[in-house]
Amino acid sequence: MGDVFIKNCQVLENRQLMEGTYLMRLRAPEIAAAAKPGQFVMVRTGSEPLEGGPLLRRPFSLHRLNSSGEISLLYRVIGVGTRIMGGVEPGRELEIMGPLGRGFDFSEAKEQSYLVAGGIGLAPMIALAEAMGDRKSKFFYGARTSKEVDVFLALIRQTPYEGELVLTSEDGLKAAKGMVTGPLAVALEEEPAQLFACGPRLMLARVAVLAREAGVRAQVSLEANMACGLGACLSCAVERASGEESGPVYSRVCFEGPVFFAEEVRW
Amino acid sequence: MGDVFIKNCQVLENRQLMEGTYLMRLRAPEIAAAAKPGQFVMVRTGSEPLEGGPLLRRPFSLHRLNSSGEISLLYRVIGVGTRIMGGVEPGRELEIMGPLGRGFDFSEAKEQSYLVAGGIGLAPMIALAEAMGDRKSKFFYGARTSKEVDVFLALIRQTPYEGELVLTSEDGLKAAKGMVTGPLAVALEEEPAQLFACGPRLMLARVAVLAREAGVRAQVSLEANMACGLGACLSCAVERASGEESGPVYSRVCFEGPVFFAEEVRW
Amino acid sequence: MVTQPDMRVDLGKLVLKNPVLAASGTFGYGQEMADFCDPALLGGVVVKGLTLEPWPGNPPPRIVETSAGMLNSIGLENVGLDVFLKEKLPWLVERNVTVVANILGKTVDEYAALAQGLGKADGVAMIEINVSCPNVAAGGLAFGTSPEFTAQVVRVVVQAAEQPVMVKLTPMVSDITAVAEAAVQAGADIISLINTIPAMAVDLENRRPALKNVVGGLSGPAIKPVALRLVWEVTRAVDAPVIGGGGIMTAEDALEFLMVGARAVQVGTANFVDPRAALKILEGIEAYCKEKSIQDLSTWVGSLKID
Amino acid sequence: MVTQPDMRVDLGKLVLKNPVLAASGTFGYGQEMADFCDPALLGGVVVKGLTLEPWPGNPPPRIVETSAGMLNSIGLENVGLDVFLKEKLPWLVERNVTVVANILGKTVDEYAALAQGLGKADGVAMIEINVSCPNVAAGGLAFGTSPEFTAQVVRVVVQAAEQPVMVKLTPMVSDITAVAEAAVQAGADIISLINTIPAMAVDLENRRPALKNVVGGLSGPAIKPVALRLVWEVTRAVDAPVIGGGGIMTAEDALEFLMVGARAVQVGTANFVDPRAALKILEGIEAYCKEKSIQDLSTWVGSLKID
Ligand SMILES: Cc1cc2nc3c(=O)[nH]c(=O)nc-3n(C[C@H](O)[C@H](O)[C@H](O)COP(=O)(O)OP(=O)(O)OC[C@H]3O[C@@H](n4cnc5c(N)ncnc54)[C@H](O)[C@@H]3O)c2cc1C
Ligand SMILES: Cc1cc2nc3c(=O)[nH]c(=O)nc-3n(C[C@H](O)[C@H](O)[C@H](O)COP(=O)(O)OP(=O)(O)OC[C@H]3O[C@@H](n4cnc5c(N)ncnc54)[C@H](O)[C@@H]3O)c2cc1C
Ligand SMILES: Cc1cc2nc3c(=O)[nH]c(=O)nc-3n(C[C@H](O)[C@H](O)[C@H](O)COP(=O)(O)O)c2cc1C
Ligand SMILES: Cc1cc2nc3c(=O)[nH]c(=O)nc-3n(C[C@H](O)[C@H](O)[C@H](O)COP(=O)(O)O)c2cc1C
Ligand code: FES
Ligand code: FES
Repeated sequence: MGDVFIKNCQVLENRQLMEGTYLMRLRAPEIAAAAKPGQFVMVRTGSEPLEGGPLLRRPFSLHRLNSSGEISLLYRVIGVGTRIMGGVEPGRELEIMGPLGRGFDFSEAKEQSYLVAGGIGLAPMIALAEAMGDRKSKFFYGARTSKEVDVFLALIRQTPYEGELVLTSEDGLKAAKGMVTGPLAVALEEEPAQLFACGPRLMLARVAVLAREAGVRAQVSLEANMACGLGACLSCAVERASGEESGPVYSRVCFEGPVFFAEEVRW
Repeated sequence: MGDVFIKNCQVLENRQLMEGTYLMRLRAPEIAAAAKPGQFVMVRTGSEPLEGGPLLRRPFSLHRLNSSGEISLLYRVIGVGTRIMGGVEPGRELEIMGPLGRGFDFSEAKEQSYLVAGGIGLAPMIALAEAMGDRKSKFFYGARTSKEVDVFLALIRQTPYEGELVLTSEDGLKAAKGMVTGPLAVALEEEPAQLFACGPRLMLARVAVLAREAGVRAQVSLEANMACGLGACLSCAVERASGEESGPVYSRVCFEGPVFFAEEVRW
Repeated sequence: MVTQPDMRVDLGKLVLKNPVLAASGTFGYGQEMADFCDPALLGGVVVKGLTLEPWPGNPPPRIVETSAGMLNSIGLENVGLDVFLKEKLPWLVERNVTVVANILGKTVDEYAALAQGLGKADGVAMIEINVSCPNVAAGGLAFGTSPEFTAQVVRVVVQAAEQPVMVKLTPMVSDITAVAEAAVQAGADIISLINTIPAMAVDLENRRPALKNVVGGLSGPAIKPVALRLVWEVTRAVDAPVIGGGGIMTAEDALEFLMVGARAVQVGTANFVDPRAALKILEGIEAYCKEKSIQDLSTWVGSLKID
Repeated sequence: MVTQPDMRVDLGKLVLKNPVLAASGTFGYGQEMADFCDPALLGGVVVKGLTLEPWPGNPPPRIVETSAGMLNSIGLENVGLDVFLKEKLPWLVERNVTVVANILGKTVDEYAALAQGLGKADGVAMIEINVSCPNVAAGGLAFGTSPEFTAQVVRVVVQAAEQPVMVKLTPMVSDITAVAEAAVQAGADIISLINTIPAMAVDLENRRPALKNVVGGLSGPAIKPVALRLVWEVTRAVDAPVIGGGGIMTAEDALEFLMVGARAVQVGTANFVDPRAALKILEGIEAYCKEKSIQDLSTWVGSLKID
C-alpha cells in the first residue's frame, strides 16, 4: 500500500463553491507526497465521546495533490460530519488519515482516455486529470444544474488539463441536456478508449455496460460506508463479479478499492 | 415559582478570571427581571445528539442580575459542559432556562447578616450581597489561594456592597490562613446573626452546626446532579432532616431548593 | 393542497388524539413541566411510577450522564396511590389530560391492589404495568424477565382494572417476543417498550460508583438502536398495538419508531434536555405528514420496506 | 520515585504482558493496522471470528453510525480455519504476537472441530468462544442466551483445545451470572464480555433499514455503561478471571473496567476511530499507574469501593 499517515493538518482554506459544496485546502506534506489520484483520506470530524461530533472518520477522495505539500478535498454537505467540516475555520487543524486504498492505474496510457464524472464524483477526477497532464483525453462531466457547470469549469481551469471538455446538465442550461453517459456512448462508438469514472452508482453501472460493449476497460471509483478505512473491519464490502456460482464474494472498497476495474464488480 | 423562561441568550462577555474560573455575561432580560439571588439557571451546552456536546443542561447560580437585562454566571471548569462554555465566543447564543428554584429569603432582614462563601460557592453570594444593598452585613469568604482572594476582591468591588469583608485562604497569603468557618465562629460568638451560605458540602455542614450552636438560622445553597431542573425527574434528591424515624424523606434541590434552611437538611 | 393530517391513534379500546406520550418518570405528574408543555396537547401523559404506599426512593447521587445517555436510579420515589388520586389526578383531569397510570408492585397482590384502586378513579385512561421491579418471591430477577411472571401480573391487573391495560417491557431479555406474546395472551391490550437498560458508571477519581445505588437504568439516544430493534421484533410477533420509545429526541426519531411499527411513541429523557421536546416532536410529525402528503398517520405506521 | 509499573496479567494458565487486547473483528488479522499499532506490543490480539469454512459475510450496507456508537452486520466474513492457519497465523507468530483465536460454529460439532484445528496450531495462545451465533438446532436463539447451550459448547471446546479457553458472553440476557457460572462449571478458564448488543437503525428518507441485514450489533461508547454493569455482575459471581470491554475509547475507560473487576480489557470500535487507540490506551494506563504510584496493576483490579 505504501506509506499511510495520521496527521493533524492545518486547514488553509475552506470555501463554499455553491450551496452545499465546499472546497477545503489542507497542509499535509506527507500525505500529498505519498498519494496518487483515486486514493482517499479519512477525516476525523468528532472529538472525545461526550464532547461530541461523530465517532467514525469520514472518507473523502483526494481532489488535488500538489508538490508543495497541500491536498484539497471537494465535498458536499450530507449529514453531521460534512456539516461540521463546512464550519471549520481556516487555521484550525483536522486529523487526517491517508493516503488510503488503491487509486487509478493510468500507467499504461493508451492513445486516448475518457474521464467521466457525475456530481460530486468530480472530486478525484480532477486529481486524475491533473496527473495525466497533456496525455490525450476527454473529460465528460455530468452536472445537475448550470451552477454546477460553472463550478466545474472554474475547477478544471485551475489545472493544466488541456483535453476536451464534454458537458451535460440535467437542466440543459450552459451544457447539453441529459446524462453524461449519452455523449460518452457516442464518443466510444467513434473512438474506443479506456475509461476512468467516478459518480453515482447508477452512472457507474451504465459506464460498466458501455465499456463492455465497446470492448474497453473502465476503472471506477466506488463508495461504501466505512469504519476503519484500513481493511480491518470488513464494513465496506462490494460484491465481486466472480462470486456468481459459489455464493457472493466481497471486496473491501477501502483496500482493494476504491478504484476497481468495472468487470471486477457485480453491478 | 413565578415565571420561567427558555431563551437563546447572547453571550456579551466570557472572560477567564483565573486558571479554570470564568465569568460569563449574557443578555437575558426576562430571566434577569424575574430572578432573585440564590436562584439558578440551566445552560444547554450540547446540540443535537450526533452533533455533540452533553445531553443534559448544566445548572449555574445567578451570579449577577441587573436591571438592564443582563445576567452573569461565575463558573469553574470541571468537565465537558463547562469546558464547552469556556470556549464560547462573545456574540454567540446559549440556550438558558430559568430562573429556577427557591432563592435566598432575605425579606426579614435582621440587624445583622453574615454571608459565607467558599470557593466557587461565591457565585450566588455576590448576587445576594448586591441585593442586600446597604443592610448591615459581613461577607466571609474562604479562598484556597491568594489569586482567588484577588478575584473575589475585584468582583465584590464591582457591586455597591459596603459591608465588612472577612477573608481567609488556605495558603494564608493576602488573607488569614485557615478555613472561613474559623472567623465565622468567632463572629457568631460575639454577635449572633442570620447566615447565608454557599460552598463545599463540608463547609455548609460546619455552617449548619455553627448556626445551631449560635441559635441563628442559616440558609444554605446546595448542589446535586440534575436532569430536568423543574422538579419532574427527582434526580436531585437531598435527604431531609425530618425523615429520621420513618425512613428517609427527600427534597428536590431544583425545586424546594437550591436554598434550604440548614435545619431542613440531613447533613 | 395541504390539509390537517389525521394524527389519531387507534389502540383498540382507546383512541389517543395523537401519537406522542410523555414517558413515565420523565414528566412528573404533568404539572412540573406545564409552563413549557401543556400536557393536554399530548397524546397522553404517563405519570411517574406509582406504588401502593408512598416511596422515598434511593439515596443520591441518583443520576449521571454517559455518552449520549444518562443513568438513573431514582428508586421509584413517588407519592403513593392515595395521594396520587387525591392530590395529583384532579389537576390532570381538570385540564383534560389523557392520563396513563404507571404501576409497580413488589408482589402480584400489590399490582392487583393498584389496579383496583385506579379502576375506580375517573380520569385514568389507561394503566401501564411496569414489570421491571425485582420479583422478590422469585429470586430477585425482575418480573419482566420471564414470560410466566409477566403473564401472572398481567392477568391480575386486567381482572382488577376497568381501563385498557398496557405492559411496559424490559429490554434486557434474550427473547422479547416470548415475553410480549405471554403478555398479550394474558390479556394485555397494548405493549409498550422499552424501559431503561440496567447499566453502571463509576467515578475514577473517587474510585466509587457514580450512583449511590451502583446500578441504574440507561436512557437517551444511546439506547435508540436497541429500542428500535425490540419494537421491530415485537410488532412482528404480536397483533396487539405497540407503543415504542427509547432515546427519542426529535420528530425524525419518532417517525422512525412509527415506521418500524409502533402506533405511538413515548418521549422520556428528551423532556429533561428540553421540556418543550414532546410538543416539538408532535409538531414535527405533523409538519412531516404535511410535507409528505400523509393524510392519515396510521398509514405511515409499519411502512418500513424490507427487500 | 517512579518505577515501571508491573502491567502483567495473570489469567491462570496464561500470563499476558499487559492488559490491553484488540477485540475480535476490529483488528482484522493483526496485519491491517500494523502501520499504526504494532500488534506485538498489545496484551493480545483477538483475530476476526473464525468459522470452519470461509464465509462471505452479509451484503452491504454492513455498518451505520448511531449516537455514540455504530451498528455492524459484517456477518462473520472470514477466511476460514485453513486459510487462517496457513496464511494469517504465520505472520502473527513471526512477530511474537499473543494470538487469541475467536471461533464461531453453527453447531456444537463445528465448535469442536474449530478447537481441534486450532489446538494443533503453534502460536495460538488462547481460544475465545463466540456464542453469539444463532443455534439453529434450538430455534434460532443465540447459543449464548442459554446457560445450558453455552455450557454444551464450552465442554466440547475445552475437551478439544490445547489452549486456555475463554468464553465471550452475549449481553442480551436477563441474568448474565447464570450464563457465566454455567460456562465456568463447564470448564471455561476465562470469561470475556461484552459482545455487541443487537440493535437496528433505519433510513427515514428511503424508508428502509440502514443495514441490509436489518439487525446489527451495537458497539462503541453508547454501550459502555451496560458493559461495565455486566462486568461488575460477572466478576462478583464467578472466580474465573474476566476480560471486559464495550465502548472503551480511552485509558480512563479501561481503568474503569479494571477497577470494576476486569483483569484485562478488549478495545474494539476505538480501533476504527483511531488505529493507534489500543496503544494509546496502554500508554495511558501506564502513565496513570506511575502518577498514582501503582506498582502492580493487579492491585488496581477490583478496587472499586462500595459503602
Ligand atoms: C472512498 C470514498 C471517497 C469519497 N469521496 C468523497 C468526496 O470526495 N466528496 C464528497 O463529498 N463525498 C465523498 N464521499 C462520500 C462521503 O464520505 C460522505 O458524503 C460522508 O461520509 C457523509 O458524512 P456525513 O457525516 O456528512 O453524513 P451522514 O449521512 O451523517 O453519515 C453517516 C454515516 O454514513 C456514511 N456515509 C454517508 N454517505 C456516504 C457515502 N456516500 N459514502 C460512504 N459513506 C457514507 C458516513 O461516512 C457515516 O459513517 C466518499 C466516500 C468514499 C467511500
Ligand atoms: C443549583 C446549582 C448551582 C450551581 N452553581 C454553580 C456556579 O454558579 N458556578 C459553578 O462553577 N458551578 C455551579 N454548580 C455546579 C455546576 O453545575 C457543575 O460544575 C457543572 O454542572 C459541571 O458540568 P461539567 O459538564 O463541566 O462537568 P461533568 O463532571 O462532566 O458533569 C457530569 C454531570 O455531573 C453534573 N455535575 C458535575 N458536578 C456537579 C456539581 N458540583 N453540582 C451539580 N451537578 C454536577 C453535571 O451537571 C453533569 O450532569 C451549580 C450546581 C447546582 C446544582
Ligand atoms: C429519571 C427517569 C425516571 C424514570 N422512571 C420511570 C418509572 O417510574 N416507571 C417507568 O415505567 N419508567 C420510568 N423511566 C423509564 C422511561 O419512562 C423510559 O421508558 C426510558 O427512559 C426510555 O426512554 P428515553 O430514552 O426516551 O428516556 C424513567 C426514566 C428516567 C430517565
Ligand atoms: C465491525 C465489528 C466486527 C466484529 N466482529 C466480531 C467477531 O467476529 N467476533 C466477536 O466475537 N466479536 C466481534 N465484534 C465485537 C467486538 O469484538 C466487541 O466485543 C464489541 O464491538 C464491543 O466492544 P467495543 O464497543 O469496544 O467495540 C465485532 C465488532 C465490530 C464493531
Ligand atoms: S472500512 Fe474497514 S475494511 Fe474497509
Ligand atoms: S433536577 Fe429534575 S427534579 Fe430536580
